Amino acid sequence: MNKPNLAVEFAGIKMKNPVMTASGTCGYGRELNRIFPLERLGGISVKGTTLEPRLGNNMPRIAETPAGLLNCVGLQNPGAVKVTQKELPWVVQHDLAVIVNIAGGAVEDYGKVAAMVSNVQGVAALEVNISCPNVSAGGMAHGAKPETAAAVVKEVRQNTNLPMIVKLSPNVTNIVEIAKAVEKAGADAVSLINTLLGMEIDIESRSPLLGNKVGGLSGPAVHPVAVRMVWQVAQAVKIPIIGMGGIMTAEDALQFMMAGATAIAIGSGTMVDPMTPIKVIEGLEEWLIKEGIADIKQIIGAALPGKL
Amino acid sequence: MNKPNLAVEFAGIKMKNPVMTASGTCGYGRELNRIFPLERLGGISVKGTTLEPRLGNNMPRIAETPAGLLNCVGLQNPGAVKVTQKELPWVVQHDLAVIVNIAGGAVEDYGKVAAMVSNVQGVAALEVNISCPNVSAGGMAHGAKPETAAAVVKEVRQNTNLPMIVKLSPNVTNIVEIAKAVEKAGADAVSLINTLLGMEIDIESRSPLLGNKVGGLSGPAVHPVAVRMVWQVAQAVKIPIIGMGGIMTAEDALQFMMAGATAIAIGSGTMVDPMTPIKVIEGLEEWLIKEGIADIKQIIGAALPGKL
Amino acid sequence: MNLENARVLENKEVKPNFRKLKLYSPKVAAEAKAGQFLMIKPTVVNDPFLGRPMAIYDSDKTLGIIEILFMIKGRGTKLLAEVKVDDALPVIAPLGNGFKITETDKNVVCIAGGVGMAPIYSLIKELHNKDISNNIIVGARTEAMLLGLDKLADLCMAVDIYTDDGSFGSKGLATMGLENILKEQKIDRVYCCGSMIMMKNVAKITALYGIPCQVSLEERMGCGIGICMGCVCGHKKEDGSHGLARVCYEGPVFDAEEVIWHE
Amino acid sequence: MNLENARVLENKEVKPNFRKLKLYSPKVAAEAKAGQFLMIKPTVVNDPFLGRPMAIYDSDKTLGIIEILFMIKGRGTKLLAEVKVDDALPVIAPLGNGFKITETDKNVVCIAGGVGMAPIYSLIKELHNKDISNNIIVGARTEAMLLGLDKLADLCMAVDIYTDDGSFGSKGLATMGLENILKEQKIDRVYCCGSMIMMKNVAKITALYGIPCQVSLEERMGCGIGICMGCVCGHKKEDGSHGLARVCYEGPVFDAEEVIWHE
Ligand SMILES: Cc1cc2nc3c(=O)[nH]c(=O)nc-3n(C[C@H](O)[C@H](O)[C@H](O)COP(=O)(O)OP(=O)(O)OC[C@H]3O[C@@H](n4cnc5c(N)ncnc54)[C@H](O)[C@@H]3O)c2cc1C
Ligand SMILES: Cc1cc2nc3c(=O)[nH]c(=O)nc-3n(C[C@H](O)[C@H](O)[C@H](O)COP(=O)(O)OP(=O)(O)OC[C@H]3O[C@@H](n4cnc5c(N)ncnc54)[C@H](O)[C@@H]3O)c2cc1C
Ligand SMILES: Cc1cc2nc3c(=O)[nH]c(=O)nc-3n(C[C@H](O)[C@H](O)[C@H](O)COP(=O)(O)O)c2cc1C
Ligand SMILES: Cc1cc2nc3c(=O)[nH]c(=O)nc-3n(C[C@H](O)[C@H](O)[C@H](O)COP(=O)(O)O)c2cc1C
Ligand code: FES
Ligand code: FES
Repeated sequence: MNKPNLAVEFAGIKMKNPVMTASGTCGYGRELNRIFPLERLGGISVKGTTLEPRLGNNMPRIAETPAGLLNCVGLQNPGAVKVTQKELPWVVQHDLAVIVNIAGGAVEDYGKVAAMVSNVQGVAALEVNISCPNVSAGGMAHGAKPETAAAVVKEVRQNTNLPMIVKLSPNVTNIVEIAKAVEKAGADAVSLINTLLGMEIDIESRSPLLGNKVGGLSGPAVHPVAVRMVWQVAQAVKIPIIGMGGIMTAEDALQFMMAGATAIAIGSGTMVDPMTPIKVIEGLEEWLIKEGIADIKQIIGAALPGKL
Repeated sequence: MNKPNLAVEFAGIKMKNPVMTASGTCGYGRELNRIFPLERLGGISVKGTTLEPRLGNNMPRIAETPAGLLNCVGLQNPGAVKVTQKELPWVVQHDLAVIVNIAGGAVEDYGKVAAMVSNVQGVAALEVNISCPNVSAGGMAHGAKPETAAAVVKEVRQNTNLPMIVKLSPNVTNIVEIAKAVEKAGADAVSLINTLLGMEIDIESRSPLLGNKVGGLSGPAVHPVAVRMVWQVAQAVKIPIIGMGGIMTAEDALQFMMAGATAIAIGSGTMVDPMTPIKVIEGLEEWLIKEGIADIKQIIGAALPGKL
Repeated sequence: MNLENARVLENKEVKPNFRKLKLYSPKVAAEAKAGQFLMIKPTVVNDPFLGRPMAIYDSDKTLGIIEILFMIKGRGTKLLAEVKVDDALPVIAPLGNGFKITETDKNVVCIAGGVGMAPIYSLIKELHNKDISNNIIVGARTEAMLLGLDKLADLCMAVDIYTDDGSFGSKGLATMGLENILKEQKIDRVYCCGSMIMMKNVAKITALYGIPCQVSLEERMGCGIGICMGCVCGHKKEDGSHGLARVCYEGPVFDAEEVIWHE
Repeated sequence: MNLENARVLENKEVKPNFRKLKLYSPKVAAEAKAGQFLMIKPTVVNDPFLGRPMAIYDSDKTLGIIEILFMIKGRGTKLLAEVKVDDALPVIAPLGNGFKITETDKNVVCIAGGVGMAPIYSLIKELHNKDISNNIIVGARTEAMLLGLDKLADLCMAVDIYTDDGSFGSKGLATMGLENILKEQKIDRVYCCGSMIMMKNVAKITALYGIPCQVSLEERMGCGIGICMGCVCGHKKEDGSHGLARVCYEGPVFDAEEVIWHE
C-alpha cells in the first residue's frame, strides 16, 4: 500500500499530520527542536501568552499523580511584546502550523494580545484559553459559563482575522453548552480539554503540595473524560475539534479522532517522553497501513452515533 | 504508645474507624465477608437501591483506563422490596455502620425508597445518590444543579428520620454551590465524589466500548479531583464529609481527611484488591503511631486554610 | 481464595502469540478445581489497573505450582508476556465455580476451542484421574492456534482435532466432531470452553440430543470476586424467570441450558 | 541527549536507605559531564508517571556504564530500589548543564552534603583527571548518611568529614570546614551540592570571601528537558534584573551569585 495521507485541513489551518504539541508543554519549540526536527509535527501550540510578562506561581509547580500530573505553572511567559518579537519569529520559520495560545485576566487583554499576535507573519491560528480566572467576575474561569466564554470569543474575533480556536475547560457541568456558545460567538474551531482542577496534599507538611494549592490535572488519567467530551461536543457543533488529554500512543489519539476530532494535541506525554508526538505520528501511519485506510480523514468521527 | 483511636462519629453515625466501602463496589457485603470479617470496616455503603428492580446496562460494563476504570453497571439491583427484605437484614447483623445508598429517576421514587429502607432496624444512614439522570427533567443528573439536587434532598428528608448523607456528582462547574444547596435542604452529611463521566472507544470496532457508551470513571486517576473537591466543600459547609475517589493506600485516605473528610470510602481499590480497606485501616493506625497522634480526629481538616 | 504475589517460575512461548506461565503458588495449587480461574496482574504497580481473568490451566499440589496458558491480545497480556522468572505477580485465586463432575458419569465429551483449552485441560486431567471415559475434541482456526496437544499427549489421551482451514486434523468445526460422537455413543455429559459462538452451538446440539452440557463463559471483568456486577450474563433461574448471573461468581461454568445466549 | 531503556547491571545497597544503580548506557556514558543528571523511571509502564531526576554519580565511557546514587525517599525511589538486574529502565540523559571547570584553576574546594555527593563525586573525578588541586569536604547529618567515601578512597583523595552529631569526622557543619580552608588557603573556586540551606550558607561565605562558587540546585521536575516551566528558581540576570531560570535547562548548576535564595 502507498503511504497513507495523514494531512488534515480545518478552519483554514493546514497540517501535514494531525499531531500537535499542546500549549504549555513545548515552550516555543526551541527545546524540542534539539530532540527532533520541529517540522515533523503537524502543529505546535506555544505557551500561553498574556499581555504583560508573568512570573507564574510559586514552587512546587508540579505534583505527580496516578497516571498524570498536576501543574500550577500559572502562565509564566515573557508577555505579548517579547513573544511577538523574539519567540514567534523563530518558530514560524519552521514548516508546521504555529498556533499561538493566548490568555488573559480581563476580557480586553485577550483582544489586545490577539491583535498583537495577528501582526506576526506566519502564525497559523490563535488558540484562546478561556480557563483563566476572569478577573472582573470574581475569579471564576471565563470558560465556566456560556456567556462569559462568548464574551472573550467576541472580543478576540474583533481583533483578529486569523482562524480562532477556542480552548475549552473541562471543569463544567455541560461542555456542550459552552461549545455551542463559543461557536455562535465566532469560534472557527474548539480544542479540548484543558486541565481538570485537582489537588494533592502533602501528608508530611499537612498542607496542599503545590505552591498555588490547586493545580491542573493532565495526562492519561484524564483521557476517558476528554474523549467523552470530544464525543459529546462533536455531535453538537459544526466547527472542527482538536482533541487532547492523556495521549501517549497512536491508539489514544485514534480514540479522539473517532470521537470526532480532526486533529489532536499531546501535552503531558511529551513531558514524560519527548519523542511521544513522533511515536504517535508513526503509529498513526502504521495503523492506517494495517487497516488499509488511505486517508486519515476517513476515520474522523467514526465512533459518532449514526456512523456505524 | 497506646493504640490510637480510630473511631469517628458524625451526623449521628458511629464508626469504629473512618473506612467504608463505597456503594456499588461491595454489593451487600456478602462476598467481602468471605474474604475478611465485615466488622473490620467502619462502614459499608451498599449497592444503590431503586424502587423497582433494575437489570442495569448492557455488557460490556467495565473498561479499564489509565489508573482507573469506567463502569456502566447502571444500578443493577433487585429493587427496594427485596433489598429491605433479603439483603439489609443480613448486613445489619454485623457490627458496622450500614449505609443504604438510594437512587431513582423520579424525585418521588427517592422518597418511597427512603421510607421503605428507614423501616429496617439497624440501618445507620441513607446515602442519597443524586448523580442519576432526572427523568422528569430530560435526563440531566439531579445533582447537576443546586435546585434539582435540593429537591431530591427535601423529598428524602420528608420520608426518613435516619441521618441523610447526600452523594455529590463531580460533573459540575461548582461543587461548592451544590454542597451548600443540599446542606440547606436538610442533608446531614455529604459524600463525594461519585464517578466522572468518561468514555473509552474501541478502535477495532470504531465505537464506544461500553454497552452504555459513556460510563463513570473511578480509581486513582480521579484522586486529585476528589481531594480538591473535598477541600473546597469543607470550607463552605458545616456538615461532615465522607471523602472518596481513588483511595488505594492509607496515605491516599489521609489526604482526604486532611482536606476535611471525617470518614472515607473505598470503591475501585477494593475491586482490584479486596484487602485494600483492611490495608488502609492498618496503614492509618501505623501512621498515627508513627506520628504520635492519639486520635485520628485530630487530623481532620489539617490542610484547610487557617489550620497551618 | 488467596491474595498473593506469585513468583514466576517459567514464561514460555508455546506457539507464536501464545505463552504459558508457571507460577509458584502452593495455596492456590492446593485449592484449585478444574474450571476455576484467577485474576492476575503483570506488574505490582497500578498500570495496568485491573487484573486479567485467566483460567487455571494446570496445577500441581505437590510442587505448589499452577500454570496459565494465554493469548497475547492487548496491553495486559503483552506485558504478561514480558514478565521474567522471579517476578512476583499479584494473583487472586482460585475464583469462581469450576466444572461440576458427576462421579457416576461413564462417558463424556470435552470440547476446547483455541485458548479454551486452558480450563478444559485441567478438567480432562481430573476426569482422567477419576477414570471417566472422555472423548476430547479440540478445535482451532488454524494449526498455529492448536494448544495443549503436548500435555494431552503426556496424558496419553487421544484427541479429535478440527481446524477451520484444515491445516491440521479434520477440516471443519469442532461441533461436527461432537455430532459424530453423539450419533455413535452414549454420552452422559458434554463440557465446553471456546468462543461464544462455539459454545452456543454446542449448547444447541446437546439440547437437541437431551444431553447435559456445561460451558465456561467469558466476560470483561472488574473485580473477579462478585462485588461489582461488571460481568453479568443472561441467566434463566430455576423458576424459569430470566435474570442475570455474574460470570465471576455464579460462573464461569454454567449449565448450558441456564445461559441466555446473545443473538 | 538520549532516550533509551538502560539495562540494570547492579542494584546495591551502599548504606541503609541508600542505593547505587549501575546502568548500561554507552551513549550516555560517552556524553555525560560532571553535574549533569538524568530522568529515570523505575518501570516501563505509566506508574509512576514522571521520571525522577538523579545526578550522574559516575560514568565509564570505556565500559559504557553510568551510575546513580540515591536515597529511598518516596514511592518512586522505593520502586527504584527494587529493580532487578537486566530490567530495562527508561532514561533521558544526560540533561542540564554540569559544573563549569576552569582549566587554569589551581586550587578548589568541593563540598558535598548527604546525597549531594552524587554530582560532586563525578566533579571530583574530573578535577582529579585535570590535576586541579582539590579540598574535599563531606557533610552529613550522621555517619549513616555519609556517602561515597569508598569511591573517594579509591581515588586516593583525602576528605574532610563533618557530621551534625559527631558520629564520624568532626562534629559540626561542612561550612565550618569551608571557612577553615578559606582562611588558610588561596582558593580559586568552590563547588557545592547539598541541602538548600547548606548551599545558601556556602554561597554566603564564598560571597564574603569574594570567591566564585557553583551550586547544583534541586527542584521538583515535570519534564527535565526545559519544556514545562515546572522547575524554576529565582535568578538574577546579567543586567541585574530578577527573573526565573529552569533548574533542568539553565541549571542544575548555577553560579551561586545568580541564585535568589528563599528566606
Ligand atoms: C473466566 C475467564 C477465563 C479466561 N481464561 C483465559 C485463558 O485461560 N487464556 C487466555 O488467553 N484468555 C483467557 N481469558 C480471556 C482473557 O482474560 C483476556 O484475553 C485478557 O483479559 C485480555 O487482556 P489484555 O490486557 O491483553 O487486553 P485488553 O483489551 O488490553 O484488556 C483491557 C480490559 O479488557 C478485558 N478484556 C479484554 N478482552 C477480554 C476477554 N476476551 N475476556 C475477558 N476480559 C477481556 C481485560 O481483562 C482488561 O480489563 C479468560 C477470560 C475469562 C473471563
Ligand atoms: C537535578 C537533580 C538531581 C538529583 N540527584 C539526586 C541524586 O543523585 N540522588 C538522590 O537521591 N536524589 C537526587 N535528587 C532528588 C530526587 O530526584 C528525589 O529524591 C526523588 O525524585 C524522589 O522521588 P520519590 O518518588 O522517591 O519521591 P516522591 O515524593 O514519591 O516523588 C513524587 C514527585 O516529587 C518529586 N520529588 C520529590 N522529592 C523531590 C526532590 N527532593 N527533588 C526533586 N524532585 C522531588 C519526584 O521526582 C516525583 O515527581 C535530585 C533532584 C534533582 C532536581
Ligand atoms: C505544565 C503544563 C502547562 C500548561 N500550560 C498551558 C497553557 O499555557 N495554556 C493552555 O491552554 N493549556 C496549558 N496546559 C494544558 C495542556 O495544553 C493540555 O490541554 C492538557 O495538559 C491536557 O493534555 P495532556 O493530557 O496531553 O497533557 C498546560 C499543561 C501542562 C501539563
Ligand atoms: C462498579 C461501580 C459501581 C458503582 N455503583 C454505585 C452506586 O450504585 N451508587 C453510588 O452512589 N455510587 C456508585 N459507584 C461510585 C462509587 O461508590 C465511588 O463513588 C466512586 O467509584 C469513586 O470511588 P473509587 O475511586 O474509590 O472507586 C460505583 C462505582 C463503581 C466502580
Ligand atoms: S467482575 Fe465484578 S462481579 Fe464479576
Ligand atoms: S522540569 Fe520541565 S522545565 Fe524543568
